[in-house]
Parts: sequence; C-alpha cells; structure tokens
Amino acid sequence: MHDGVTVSYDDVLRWIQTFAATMAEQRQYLTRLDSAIGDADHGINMDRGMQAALAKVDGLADGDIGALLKTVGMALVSTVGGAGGPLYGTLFLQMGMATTNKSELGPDDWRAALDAGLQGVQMRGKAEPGDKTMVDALTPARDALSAAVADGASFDEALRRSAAAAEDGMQATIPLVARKGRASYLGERSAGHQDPGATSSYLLLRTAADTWGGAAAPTDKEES
Amino acid sequence: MHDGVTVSYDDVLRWIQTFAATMAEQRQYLTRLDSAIGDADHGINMDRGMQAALAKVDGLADGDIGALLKTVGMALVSTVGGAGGPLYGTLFLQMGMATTNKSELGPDDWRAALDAGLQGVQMRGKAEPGDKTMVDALTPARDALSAAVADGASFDEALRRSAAAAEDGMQATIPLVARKGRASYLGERSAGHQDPGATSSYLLLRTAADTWGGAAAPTDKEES
Amino acid sequence: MKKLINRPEDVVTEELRGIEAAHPDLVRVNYGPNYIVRADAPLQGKVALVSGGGSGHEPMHGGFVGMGMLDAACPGEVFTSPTPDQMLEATKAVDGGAGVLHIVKNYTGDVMNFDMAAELARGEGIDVESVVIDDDVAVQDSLYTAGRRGVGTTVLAEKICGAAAEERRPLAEVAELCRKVNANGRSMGMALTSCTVPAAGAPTFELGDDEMEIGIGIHGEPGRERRKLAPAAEISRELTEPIVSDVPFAEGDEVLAFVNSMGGTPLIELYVVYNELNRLLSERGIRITRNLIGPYITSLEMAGCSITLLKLDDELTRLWDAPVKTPGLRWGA
Amino acid sequence: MKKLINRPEDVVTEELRGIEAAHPDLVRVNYGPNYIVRADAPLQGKVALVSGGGSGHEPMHGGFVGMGMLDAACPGEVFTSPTPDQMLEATKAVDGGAGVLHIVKNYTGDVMNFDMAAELARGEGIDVESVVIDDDVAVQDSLYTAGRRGVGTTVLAEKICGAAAEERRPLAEVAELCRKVNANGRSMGMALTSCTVPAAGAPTFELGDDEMEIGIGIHGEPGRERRKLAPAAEISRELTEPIVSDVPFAEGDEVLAFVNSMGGTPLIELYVVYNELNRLLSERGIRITRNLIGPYITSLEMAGCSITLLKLDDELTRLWDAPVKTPGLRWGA
Ligand SMILES: Nc1ncnc2c1ncn2[C@@H]1O[C@H](COP(=O)(O)OP(=O)(O)O)[C@@H](O)[C@H]1O
Ligand SMILES: Nc1ncnc2c1ncn2[C@@H]1O[C@H](COP(=O)(O)OP(=O)(O)O)[C@@H](O)[C@H]1O
Ligand SMILES: [Mg+2]
Ligand SMILES: [Mg+2]
Ligand SMILES: [Mg+2]
Ligand SMILES: [Mg+2]
Repeated sequence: MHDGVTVSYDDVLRWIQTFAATMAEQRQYLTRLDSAIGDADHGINMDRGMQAALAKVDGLADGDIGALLKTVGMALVSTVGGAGGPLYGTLFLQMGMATTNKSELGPDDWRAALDAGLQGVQMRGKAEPGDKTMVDALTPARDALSAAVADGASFDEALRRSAAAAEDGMQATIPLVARKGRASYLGERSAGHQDPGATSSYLLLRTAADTWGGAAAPTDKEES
Repeated sequence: MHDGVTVSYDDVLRWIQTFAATMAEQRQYLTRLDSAIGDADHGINMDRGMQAALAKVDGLADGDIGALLKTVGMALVSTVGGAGGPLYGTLFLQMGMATTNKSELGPDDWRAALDAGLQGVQMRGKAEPGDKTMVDALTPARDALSAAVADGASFDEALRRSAAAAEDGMQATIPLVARKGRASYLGERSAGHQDPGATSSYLLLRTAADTWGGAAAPTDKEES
Repeated sequence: MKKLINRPEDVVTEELRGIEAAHPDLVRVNYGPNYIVRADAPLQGKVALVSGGGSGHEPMHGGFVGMGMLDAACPGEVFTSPTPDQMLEATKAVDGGAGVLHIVKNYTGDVMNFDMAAELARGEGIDVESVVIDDDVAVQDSLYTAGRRGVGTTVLAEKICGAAAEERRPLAEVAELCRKVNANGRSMGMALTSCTVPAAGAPTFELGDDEMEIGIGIHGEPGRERRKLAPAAEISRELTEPIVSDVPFAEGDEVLAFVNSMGGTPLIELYVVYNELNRLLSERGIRITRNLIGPYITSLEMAGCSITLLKLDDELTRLWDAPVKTPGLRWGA
Repeated sequence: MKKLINRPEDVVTEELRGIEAAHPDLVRVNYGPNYIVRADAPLQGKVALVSGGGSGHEPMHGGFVGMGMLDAACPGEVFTSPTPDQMLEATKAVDGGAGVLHIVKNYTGDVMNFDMAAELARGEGIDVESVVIDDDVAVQDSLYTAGRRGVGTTVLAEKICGAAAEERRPLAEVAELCRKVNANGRSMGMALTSCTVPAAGAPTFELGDDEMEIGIGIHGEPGRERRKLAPAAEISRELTEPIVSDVPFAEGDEVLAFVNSMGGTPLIELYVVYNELNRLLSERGIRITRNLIGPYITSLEMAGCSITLLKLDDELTRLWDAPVKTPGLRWGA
C-alpha cells in the first residue's frame, strides 16, 4: 500500500472469525436463497464449515497468514461438501498459497491473494462470469480491487470498493439464467433469484472491508 | 296388521331403492362419522354395496320378498367387506329367511323380519346394546315395533315409532365408549361421537317409515 | 388429495394390474373376485397360506405372495376387509389337498368375513384353520371388547409359517406355529400425519404441526392418545416400553426387531429409530438377533412408524432365515 | 417439521449408528470421516466400487453396500455431497489391489469432491477410475452448463457394475460397463410435495393443493415446471415420453423399468404408475423384461415418483440377475 498500511495476522484471524459469525447469522438467509433455486443447504454448509475452520485456526499461533488461510481452506474442504466445500476450500487454499510465510498483507498482497483464489475457483468449477455463481461476485471484487490499487487508493478505500463491486455483482445475478451449479437445472426458472454463493462471497468481502477498514483506518490516521 | 294393511313386493323394492339413494346421498356424512372413530369408509362401503344390490335386484321379478331381501344380503356380503358387509349382509339375509315366499308383509311379518335380522347381526358380531354399534339403533327399533304391534297401532304408526326409537338409539351412542368394532381401539376417545353404523341403521328404518308410510297410508285411508 | 392415481374407485384394480404386469414370474392375479395367488399354485401336498385385508397396507399382503410365504392374498378396497367370496375362491385356488391356513388380522370386519369364508370352504370339503393375529399393545385386551388389533406381527407370521409350510409340515402344526408367533410378538405404532383414503378425498384426521398420535393402528385412524411432538428417542421409548413390559420379553431374550414405516416416513428416520430401539433393548439385556426395517405394513402415505418385537427361539430363527421369494420380501432365492 | 429424529445435526450420525447396529453381517461403518464399507472389505483382486453423495436418498448409497454391489459408500450431510477425505479414506479401505471405480452422480459438488479425492488417491498409488452418471432427461444437456443430473440410473449402474466386479473383471472393463449403463439409461421425476431438510426446518418449496412439479431432481429442489395436478395416466405419459424419445429407445427394445418413490409415495401408487408405464411402452413396442419398483433413490419424505428406463442386452440382463446381498437390495443370496 502506498501509505504503508497493512493488515496483520491478527487482523486476518479477526476477519475469519467475523466471517464465521456472519455465516452463523446469515445461515437461514443463505439457506432460503438456496431453497429457491438450489437444495436449501448453502447457509447450513457454510456455517458448519466456518465453525470447523474456527476450531482449527484456534490452535495456530505462528503468525503465518498463508498457513492460516490454508488451514481454513483445508477445514472447508473436509467439512463442507457440496459445491461450496471444494469452491470455498480452493478459494482459501489458493489465497493461502499466495500469502505463504507472510505476516502482514498490503493491498497488493491482498489483490494477489484474491486473484489466486478466484482463479482456483474457476479452475475447479469451470464457471465464467454470467453463469450465476459466486464467480459473479468475486470477479468484479477482484477487478475493483486491482483498479483501486492501481489508482493508489488507500487500503480502506480499496476494500470498500471491492466489497461494493461484489455487492453489485451479487445483485446482478438476480436476472441471470444459471448455467452452472444446481440452479442450472431450473433453466429459465432460475431467473429472478439471487445466487446464494454470490451472496456468501459478497459477505466475505464485506466482512474484510468492515473488519480491516476498522483496523487499518486508525493506523492510517495515526501515520498520516 | 289389524286393519289388514300390508307392504307389497314393489313397496319393499322401493324401500331398497330409496335406501340405496339415501346411502349415496349420505355417503360423505357417514364417512365423516367413520373418520372420527373409525377408518373413513362406512359411507363409501354402504354406497358401493347398495349400488351392487340395486344391480342384482333389477333382474328379479318373481314377487318373492324373501328372495329379494336375500339377494340384497348376498350382494352386500360379496361387495361391501369390512364390518358393514357381513353385518348388513346378515341383516338382510336373515330378514329374507324370515320372509321366504311372502309377497306381502303385515306389521307382524315386518317385526319378525327385523327381529331375525337383528339376531343375525348379534350372532355375527357379538355386540350387545351399549357397545356403540348398529345394534344400538336396531334393538330399540325392533322393541318399539313389537310394542306398537302389541298396542294395535297402525303399520304407519308402528313404522314411525320404530324409526323414532332407532333415532334415539343412534343419538344415545354419542356418549358411549365403544366396546366393539374399530371404535373400541380408541378407548375413552370414542366417547362424544355418533356411531356410523348406528346412523346407517337408523337411516334404514327411517327410509322404511318414509317409503311405506307414504305407500301404506293412502291404502289405509282408502280402506278405513 | 395428492396421489398418483386415476379415479379413486379404480385404485385397487389398477394396482393389481400393475402387480400382475410386474411379477408374472411370481404371482397370478384374478379379478372379480380379486385375489393374488402364487404363479405355481396349487402345490400338491403343501399347506396353503391365505391372508388378506383392506388395501392400503402395501406390500402387505399381495406383496408377500410367493415361495416361502403366502399362497394367496385377498385385497379388499382401501382399508376395507375383503369379502368372503374372494377368500373362498382364493382358498379353492391354492388348496393342494393338505389344507389351508387363514391368517387373519384381528379386526371385526376381517374376522367376520374370514369366518364366513371358512364356513363356506369347509362346506366344500376343504380343511381350513384360522389363526387371528392380535399383537397391538396400544389396545387393551379384554373379553368384552373387539380385543387387540393385528398389526406388525402379521408380516412375521406370514414369513415364518410360509417357511414351515414349504417344509411340508401339516396344517395343525403350521397353525400352531402361527399361534406361537402371535403369542410371542407385540407391536405399537405412532403417526406424525394422517392419510387420505382415495374415495374419501380428505385426511381421516387433522393433526397440528406440533402433534402426533400414539397408539395408532394401520387404517389411518386416530390413535389412543394425541401428544406433543417429541424427539425420536422419546417416541422410541414410548413405543418400546409397552411392548417389552407386556408378556413375553425378559432379560436374556433374543428378539427379531421390526421397525416399520407407515408409508410416508423415509428409511433415514427408521434407522434413527432403530438406533434408539437397539439402545433401549441393550439396556434391558434383550438382544436383537434379526431385524426388518422398512415399509412393510403401511397406511397409505401416513408418516409414522411402528415397532414390533418377536421373541425368537431356534425354530423361529431358522424359519425366518429360510429362503423367501415374493415381490415384497426376498432372500436366499 | 415432523420427523422421527433427535437433533437435526445428528441425523446422519444416528442413521449410521442404526445401520451399523442393524447390518453387522453386511457392512462396517467408519465415523470421522464417515463411510460404510462391506464387512469383508478389502477383497483382494476385486475391483472395488465406491459411490457416495448427500444423505436423504436412502437406501442409496449406504443401503447398496454389500456382495454384488458397492464396496463403500460415503454419506454426506443431507443433500450435501460428501467431502474428499471421506472418499479418499473409503477408497483406501476397499482397494484390493485391482483398482477402484468411483461412481459419481453428476452434480457440481459431487463431481468436484470426487475429483479431489481421486487426485489424492492416485497420489497414494491407487488406480482410480471415475464414471459420472447423467441420466436425467428433465435437464437439457449442453456443453455450457452443468449438464444432466445423475438420478435413477445410478442404482442400476451400481447393481450391474457390482456384479461385474464380483466376476473379477478388470477396472477398465467395469468402468466401460458403467459408461454403457449410463449411455443406455434415462430418467425423469416429478413431485407432489416438497420435503424438509432437517437442518433447514421448513419445506424447500411450497406447492398448492392442486399443483405438482415436473422434472425434479433428488434434492428436494423445484423442477423444470410447475403444473396443475393430473391423473396418474397423464403424469406417467409426461415422464415416459421425454425418456423414450431420447437416444436409446426404439421399437423391439427390451428394457428394465424402474419406478421409484421419492420417499413419501406408497407402493400402491407406484403399481398404478407401473401399470400405466407398461401400457405406454407396449404401445411403442418396447418390452419390459426386468423391473424395480419401490423407494430406492429418494428425497427424504417427498411425495412423487421417477421413472428410469434402461435398455437391456444379454450382458446387462445377466448382470442384473446376478446375486446381490445388501441392506437395500437383495436376491439370489
Ligand atoms: N461450477 C461452479 N463454479 C462456481 N460456483 C459454483 C459452481 N457451482 C455452484 N457454485 C456456487 O455454489 C453455490 C451453492 O453452494 P452449496 O449450496 O453449498 O452447494 P450445493 O449446490 O452442492 O448444494 C451456488 O449458489 C453457486 O454460487
Ligand atoms: N361387532 C359388531 N357388531 C355390530 N356392529 C358392529 C360391530 N363392529 C362394528 N360394527 C358396526 O360397523 C360400523 C362400521 O362399519 P364399516 O365402517 O363399514 O366397517 P369397518 O369398521 O370394517 O371399516 C360401526 O360403526 C358399527 O356400528
Ligand atoms: Mg445447496
Ligand atoms: Mg369403517
Ligand atoms: Mg374399513
Ligand atoms: Mg447441497
């Protein structure tokens, strides 16, 4: 980050914890979205997975953000199942690979991590933007983040822009006819409903902006 | 009958036809009663049986009331099933035995027929008055008929008194705890509901009073 | 009413046509009067087993016709016991000279119709014995009432007596064995929902979202008691206790445990109940050595389950294990 | 939510404990990761078959573990495909040196998790082949979508390939056979009611009293189209026509007809549908020579049915008839 502000291991841990809390809170909401065009389990799955992830990361204390994210990814892969498990598992595993041995992340590190995660998701799931999946939230988020970094925006600003882009992407899934995942079986009937996975992905980025925005902002002010 | 009024083969046939029509009309009502304390089929069963009986008696034309009633009984036995089949089948079969070779019935013939029918029902089903079954409608009806005949009442009057007694008997089943038939499985929960079989038996006697009262009364008046 | 049927009055006939089309190797179907017989009936010198009852309990009884189980089944209308002429014709069709056993569930209608049929069959010179199954502990037994209903033990009796008949044991012995199964089998059932008789068109009873019926039979009728919905552990205990505290079960016993779906309850839940049952019986020192888990004696689409326990000895175990080949129950063949 | 369960989050574990208690002669159950294996696994020199998927489809897949069918099944949470570590451990537990076939239903989750497991297993030196079943004609096949779902044909593939593996045929052949079954099997399903995922607590969708869903899968999801309720004859036609007009069925063909309950539909209705199906196929000169009728691939307590047709030849017929001994499917043993 141009101004040198970064997020620490503890910040990343707080993000994971906050995301877990968000998944617990939004469990019914996400499951309801999945009822309309899927099989009524997305919130249940994400909640179960993030609870398992919490239990796993509790043991870690070595300050390696990469190891932390990989642990979350492994926990998701081995407890979520469904489409969410491999996809979110891969997202975190790839983010972890991109941040191996790092104890703090600047905006560019975070952009690289998100980019690696998204590429992993697309490699696993073969979804393109417009297929009405989590890719529709992650792609604009990654793009907005890149643009913000290129613009020299503050980390806080970059995080807010990427969360806003994810939100737009999530909302843009509503009119789409699904081409990937379970919703694709509904054909035309899938239109008019917001994709549950895009929604949880938006929440992931919103949580990052809220958690780190709060954390980074004061530091930012102190140093400026 | 003291005044010599009788019912003819055609009157008995009309009674059977009217009873069949009544069972068709009251099919839902009887089935609803059977839903509360039984298995929701009494109206369906009686309707099916009486339709079959109608088809069988159409062929008969020999003026033998006994044969007519036995034909109805056989039709019920072989199409109704359940408790209703053997019980109503036996009722008609025994009434038919008691009226073999008769081409008209006076009040005493009718009393004897009903008595034989009731005895048959009790032999088959082993129910006593108070067990919450059709016996609770048939017994007072038979008794009122006997009393009316002994009193020298007109056939019409005797029929009306027996139907009224059946109605009272039917209503008296409401508070009873069933000891026979399917309703007995409910124990105390069977109290508070009117017995479906007692209801169809009341309708049988009400139909006789209505059909023959109308038929016998004019003759009665003409002759008096 | 949401059912995969055409006209309600045709359900039984069309079901029979389906059975006939599906299992010509195992059974033949007769219409008017309706009955199902083994494809190879009559078997000379073998005691023939005939059962029957209202339809709506599938696979019982028609699905249990075949080698090692029933020789004939008489399906009545839905929840309405069949008529004597069906039973008489079925009896005549399967009699192989060694006599016929009527296995009758204790319902007023079934008992009376089978009585009439047995009288008629004896009149035609066929040796008929009748055994009435009355295993439902939800119903208090008494001389002054219709007595206990016949439920789950019926399935077990048909299997075990079918195996004995296959061994060419004489009528009196097969009938005695049937009485023994009845004496050692006890059942109790519960419902989470009612069911709809096709011709009636509406559910037989209404249950609140948090209610259940305990002590039901198999005809969609309400049970002994309406209760607040409870977890499987509690329901299993409420079904098991009246069974094991009844006559024949004691510590050290080996039993056949039969966890039955009333029709609408899926297998996943039956296994949850079986797990509870297994635990409850272990605590009492009763050992399950055989089991049957699935929808075998049902009440149309009713959700709920029943538990049947049959005390086993070597003879019953051996006969249970013997081969059976029917549309609804099959092993060893 | 009316179910015979305890806590929603314990349903799968308690079901597994029930299966373990009920069938120790046939299967062993492993917990954490959860999988079910044949009691006699691993069988040296035999290709092992592993399948799996979300729970809620019972008896599939756990009920199909045993002689002549699957070597292992991995149950996920309800309607949620299992995880790679379950599949990996199950694969290792049953590998007898002749390789392992993964039979995967075509759902994004199942495919991705099995892919990860296969990669890991190959990394440990196990020869793994995967065959994806995609037989649901309700879903349009396309390169740009997730493709057709895997439904009823899965059961038939597991039985037929299980028999082939029992004959000690090599992995490549068993996998090829599995592809052949998939190429010749087509399915379509419908729902009269929704179902309730235990952890969700409310029905996945709402249907009016006179509505049905046509073209459903097996996860309680809505179908391709909502329609007005229709008689069984019409429903059967609507399911059968898209199947027979698809690739492999023609006049003169012999088929296996599988009429499946979605869980809450009782057998009496399945036979009514079978009767219709038999009529429809006769009209087209297609002959049913084998059949399977019952709840074998279900969606919890959903009411409804699916029809699967598999074009048979001598090889498939012979393998279908071969002995099988599992909790959910058994004959000849
Ligand atoms: N091929 C895919 N690529 C990316 N995301 C996908 C893909 N398939 C499904 N998803 C996402 O997964 C979400 C559903 O996840 P979940 O409900 O946990 O799994 P399942 O569909 O197996 O029940 C969808 O809303 C969608 O965003
Ligand atoms: N043992 C009996 N004696 C006389 N009537 C009986 C007996 N058992 C039952 N019933 C009568 O039969 C009626 C029920 O008939 P129905 O519904 O046709 O037969 P089922 O009970 O077999 O369904 C009861 O309401 C009762 O009046
Ligand atoms: Mg889902
Ligand atoms: Mg009744
Ligand atoms: Mg009845
Ligand atoms: Mg899922």
